[in-house]
Amino acid sequence: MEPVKMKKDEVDLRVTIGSLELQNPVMTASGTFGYAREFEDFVDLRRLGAVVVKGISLAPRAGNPPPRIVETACGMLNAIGLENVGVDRFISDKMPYLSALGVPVIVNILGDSVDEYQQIAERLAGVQGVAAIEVNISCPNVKMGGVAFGTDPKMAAAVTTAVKQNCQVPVIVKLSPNVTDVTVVAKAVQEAGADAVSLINTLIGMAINLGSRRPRLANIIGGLSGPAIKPVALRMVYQVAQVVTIPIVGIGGITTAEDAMEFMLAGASAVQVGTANFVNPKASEDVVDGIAAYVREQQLDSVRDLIGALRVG
Amino acid sequence: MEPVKMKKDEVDLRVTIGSLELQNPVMTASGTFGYAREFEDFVDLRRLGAVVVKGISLAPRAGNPPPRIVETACGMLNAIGLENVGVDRFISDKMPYLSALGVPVIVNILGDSVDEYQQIAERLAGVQGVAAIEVNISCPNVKMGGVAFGTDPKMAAAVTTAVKQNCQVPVIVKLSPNVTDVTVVAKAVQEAGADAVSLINTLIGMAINLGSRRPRLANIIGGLSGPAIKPVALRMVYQVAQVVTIPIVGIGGITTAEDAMEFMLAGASAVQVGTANFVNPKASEDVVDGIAAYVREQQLDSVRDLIGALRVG
Amino acid sequence: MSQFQKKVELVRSEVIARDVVRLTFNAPEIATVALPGQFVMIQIGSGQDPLLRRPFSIHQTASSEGTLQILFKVVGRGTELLAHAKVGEQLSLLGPLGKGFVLGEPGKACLVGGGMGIAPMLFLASRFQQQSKKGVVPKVILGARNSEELLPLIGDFEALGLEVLAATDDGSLGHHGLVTDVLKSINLGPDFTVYSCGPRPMLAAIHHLCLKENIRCQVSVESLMACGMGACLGCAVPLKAGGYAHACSDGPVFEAGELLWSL
Amino acid sequence: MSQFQKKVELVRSEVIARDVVRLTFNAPEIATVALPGQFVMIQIGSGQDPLLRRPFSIHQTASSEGTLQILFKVVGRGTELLAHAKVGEQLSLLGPLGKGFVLGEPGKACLVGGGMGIAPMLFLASRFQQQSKKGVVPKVILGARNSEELLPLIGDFEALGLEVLAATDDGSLGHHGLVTDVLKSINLGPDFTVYSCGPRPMLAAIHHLCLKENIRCQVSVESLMACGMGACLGCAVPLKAGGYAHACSDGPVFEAGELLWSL
Ligand SMILES: Cc1cc2nc3c(=O)[nH]c(=O)nc-3n(C[C@H](O)[C@H](O)[C@H](O)COP(=O)(O)OP(=O)(O)OC[C@H]3O[C@@H](n4cnc5c(N)ncnc54)[C@H](O)[C@@H]3O)c2cc1C
Ligand SMILES: Cc1cc2nc3c(=O)[nH]c(=O)nc-3n(C[C@H](O)[C@H](O)[C@H](O)COP(=O)(O)OP(=O)(O)OC[C@H]3O[C@@H](n4cnc5c(N)ncnc54)[C@H](O)[C@@H]3O)c2cc1C
Ligand SMILES: Cc1cc2nc3c(=O)[nH]c(=O)nc-3n(C[C@H](O)[C@H](O)[C@H](O)COP(=O)(O)O)c2cc1C
Ligand SMILES: Cc1cc2nc3c(=O)[nH]c(=O)nc-3n(C[C@H](O)[C@H](O)[C@H](O)COP(=O)(O)O)c2cc1C
Ligand code: FES
Ligand code: FES
Repeated sequence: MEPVKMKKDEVDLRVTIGSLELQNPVMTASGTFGYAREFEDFVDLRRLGAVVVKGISLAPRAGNPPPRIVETACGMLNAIGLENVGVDRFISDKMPYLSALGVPVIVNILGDSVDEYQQIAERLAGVQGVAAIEVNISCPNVKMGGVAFGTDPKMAAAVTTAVKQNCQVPVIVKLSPNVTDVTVVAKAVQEAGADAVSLINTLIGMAINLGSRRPRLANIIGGLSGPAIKPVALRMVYQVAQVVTIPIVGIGGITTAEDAMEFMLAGASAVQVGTANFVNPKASEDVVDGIAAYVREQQLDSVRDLIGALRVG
Repeated sequence: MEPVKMKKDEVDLRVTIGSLELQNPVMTASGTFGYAREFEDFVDLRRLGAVVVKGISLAPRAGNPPPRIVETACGMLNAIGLENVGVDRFISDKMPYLSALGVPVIVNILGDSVDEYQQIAERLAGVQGVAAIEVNISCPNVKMGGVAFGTDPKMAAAVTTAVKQNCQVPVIVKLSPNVTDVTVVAKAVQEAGADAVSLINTLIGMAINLGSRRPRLANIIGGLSGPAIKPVALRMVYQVAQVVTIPIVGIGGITTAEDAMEFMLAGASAVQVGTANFVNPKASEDVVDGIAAYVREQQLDSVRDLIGALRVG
Repeated sequence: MSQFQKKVELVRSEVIARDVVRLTFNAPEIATVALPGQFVMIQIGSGQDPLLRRPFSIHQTASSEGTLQILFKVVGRGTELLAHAKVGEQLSLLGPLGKGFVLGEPGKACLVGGGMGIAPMLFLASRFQQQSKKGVVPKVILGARNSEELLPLIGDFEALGLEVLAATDDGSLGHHGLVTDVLKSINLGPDFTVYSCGPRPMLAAIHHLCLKENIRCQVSVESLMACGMGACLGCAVPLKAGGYAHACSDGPVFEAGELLWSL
Repeated sequence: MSQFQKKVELVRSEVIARDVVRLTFNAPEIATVALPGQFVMIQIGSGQDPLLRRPFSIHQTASSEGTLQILFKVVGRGTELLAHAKVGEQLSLLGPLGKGFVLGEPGKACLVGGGMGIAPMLFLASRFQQQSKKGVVPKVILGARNSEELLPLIGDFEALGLEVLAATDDGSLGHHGLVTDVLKSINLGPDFTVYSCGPRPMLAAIHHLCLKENIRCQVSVESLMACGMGACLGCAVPLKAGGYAHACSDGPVFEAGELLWSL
């Protein structure tokens, strides 16, 4: 990005994700910020780098039976079951509010087959206000025996190609941490044309109620998020940064501006605030403020100076 | 195991791991309990199910430069670098004390090649007091490009076979959680002759110091342990329990008797207390007491009633 | 702006009965706009463990003083820590959250609270009482395990000029048995509305009773919650018509007939 | 049995200077057996975050009263929480841990403490003072950022009848500069031993000075610690001869010459 002149006293927080320019690197993580409107009393939404909405599927989904969430040590498990209104109602009911906000809206999409991903991308093509698509490949591929797309580099690449072909806006592929080597999947989706990768999605976990001898989630297993997973997320961002050239969006346990900037040092161009929104609904804006304060204090030319600036050795 | 008559008021906590009978299911996790002697002021060592000692290699290892540890949210990262005295000094300096304790001593072993694992197993064969061997396959295979043995089912099986051939005592293979599908490795080592599996070893993680812009560990990455990882561990134990017939030793964030019994419900026949020993050096004994109290209160015939007793559906 | 996240001061902490605590916060923004049946989410401790806020019904507000009360039972780590919060401490409150009760005519209302389900009933009762003309007040039925738990709370309703019909599990106060027995015995007319909060089995029983007698029934339900504001979709409540509502944003108060009771 | 894990009562909390706090615990078991240079590990908070105990040098003991003191600076979350611990609270202490100073002749001892490295020096000084015959006491050099931090501590040494040579970064008390300047200026004989604790650069400078003047030097070093008892191997300290020692069990006090100073 060619930085244009900044106003005096203003700090340069701009970053780019493919062709998408963001006023700052702070997004909200899919599934943790609803459709943004829920947070309008707490956050000046126009101050965010981007809003990533709850994962959208082709048809509406009811989601899993309760209990859907449980707290764990410094984290939580969720098995929402991808409840969402479906792409059509998303476009008609949710996008008008979102596109009026004036911040980039990134639509997180999910499907059970390559075909489904492709169809959602087609429906979203040209929709006013959709700035990018984030492809959630942690869902099970029902056609291929239920193995998650995100754990097989070939399937991940196939989904990427399908979405990319039907999409004018940048495509961010969201990687699963539940793999032996995240760099293999990252490289595969880069080769398949992804404009960026975001990571990490949740770690698969489980909780048990000793008293009832039952799993605490109706779905038995769920996704672990929150501060507990931050070390794993930071490691994966760092590893991926060593092997890809496309931008990385760092996610996992980010609660403060310090957390966010650690992810940038590890190689992320932008970050997403997830579970922290539940504890402090203003978390995303607080992270923007904190990064701005740091960039000012440290007299950095730009927040971009932090990207990949980790000193090793 | 055919339970023999118990003394009145005594609860039956006995479990078996292969041919090894334990007075209760509570072990200490390798690397978190030194060589047991360090804890003699705090724990009545004879009350433990078994003691698992720090990982032993063929030659002594100095370990990594500091900083080697860092605290994270409800967890810690360590990059000790497998510092240990080597198998010969372990046998001469540490085993006499350990074998005099009268509790089963399980020796955790590690190597850079199949050959090294085999040689350690040979040296330990017939050593007085060695009740079982736990094979740590999370180490990088230097001969095969540094990929950890534990992430490749074939290499994991090869190590298992090599150790098993040189070993009279039960062989427990300790699985890495840093894999796409832990059940594949579990099945592979079962087929290769493992008498039991233990899981999980640490998740790979990283921490960064924003101020210095450096990794907080000299080794850059390290192993995440503690309560933070318990949901992942519980899930993996549950998954492995669905596919193997050999006993499972559950590890990961166990701090209380409740934690331990949740792992048993998920399918573990025994458990290991790790990081919790650092916070409460009496943790392992407290877990024994807590399990005994529960078995008594709930009037269970035996603690074995808990193994795999999770109610799903 | 109708919802707030505020650091507020704990101004009073009362142990009402064993393991039952009432906290009073100086929280004027929230107290002023709160409605009966709404709730707040409170952040516990300073660290990240416990991580999530805990939801509590608004028990009472005094808009003039800007105070807000919650009433809760110690059931786990979060409530344990909260019970030990010191007067003068600052806690982060989020609220008011959710949709409250839809208030009908005071004279045609019957409030039924069981256990900690009594908490929102006091706020509801006082609003009804404020709206009531010519001393026509709602009926109130409260149930608890024993008189020790119930007695201190009954006083608060009586202070509003409301008569309380009590039921206790051990018979130590009022009817020896369930609040549903009492509800059955008082024979409400079909133009009545029952407002209820309590354990799920109690709510189910009340729902079925009301269904049979063709009485409208609003229930406040509980669910595990992460965000409290409709964002996480964690607090799913199965609907009779299929699919789920969300306790935090569609509720916690629902028309009983809309929910699926046989899980 | 020489090490204990005990829930002990905090009996006094003093703010010594800005962000510097002294806590007094009623911990007779640990206090009775503790030696100068040893430390305790304290569990912070009730949850699992922060997870690990924090290590603190034993600042002073009063075996007769069974009390034990620590002196610390607020540098992060753990020390922040500890600074706000309330008198009467029970905290879990683990100790005494590690190997302390090897005490030589009081008249041939020079104690050098910088910053929070002063903490163990008071305990060491009082032991020397107890052993000293005919009023022959060790020399004491203390350094800090300013007089505000140093003055309250100097009083404690003077109360033992010891004279303190002070150095401050800002010159507000004693020598304007480093403790090493003072050490250089007093010309110890070769049969002296320097006992030192403070920031690593200070210890390195003292080591080099002692090396040059052929004076024995014991240093107490810091390291990140998980267990404090030799079990985790986390607290590695590089040795001159290669390999690592463990600060918690081989130290925290080492002969300066055994350590690798140029990292
Ligand atoms: C809208 C709403 C209003 C509520 N109002 C009140 C109130 O006025 N007074 C009161 O005493 N309690 C109320 N609760 C329940 C209260 O939130 C829980 O008791 C509390 O969160 C438990 O926290 P803990 O950390 O002590 O328990 P934990 O240690 O987290 O859990 C202990 C037990 O409590 C259950 N529990 C935990 N969280 C919840 C939850 N959110 N809802 C229901 N059960 C839970 C757990 O399943 C477990 O069995 C309300 C819940 C909701 C959803
Ligand atoms: C044997 C020993 C004795 C000590 N005695 C004292 C004492 O008497 N008085 C005193 O004020 N401090 C002492 N320390 C240092 C003290 O333990 C740390 O300041 C404290 O653990 C910081 O905790 P925190 O949660 O506030 O900081 P954190 O938030 O954990 O970290 C803040 C900063 O402190 C550093 N730090 C954290 N832990 C340690 C540690 N174990 N050792 C050194 N630096 C650390 C971190 O790297 C970071 O820069 C001692 C340390 C050791 C190893
Ligand atoms: C309740 C909840 C719902 C989520 N839903 C989605 C989703 O629909 N699509 C998706 O890609 N990720 C989803 N996630 C994952 C988050 O976007 C994020 O990757 C993860 O929570 C890690 O970040 P955190 O630790 O900051 O929460 C969800 C997470 C939570 C907690
Ligand atoms: C400091 C430290 C050292 C460890 N060393 C070893 C080791 O030598 N061999 C091994 O198999 N596991 C080692 N582990 C892993 C533990 O045995 C255990 O698998 C892991 O910590 C998870 O359990 P926990 O969460 O209860 O600590 C080590 C863990 C820690 C924290
Ligand atoms: S608690 Fe998050 S949607 Fe209801
Ligand atoms: S702190 Fe664990 S060995 Fe020193």
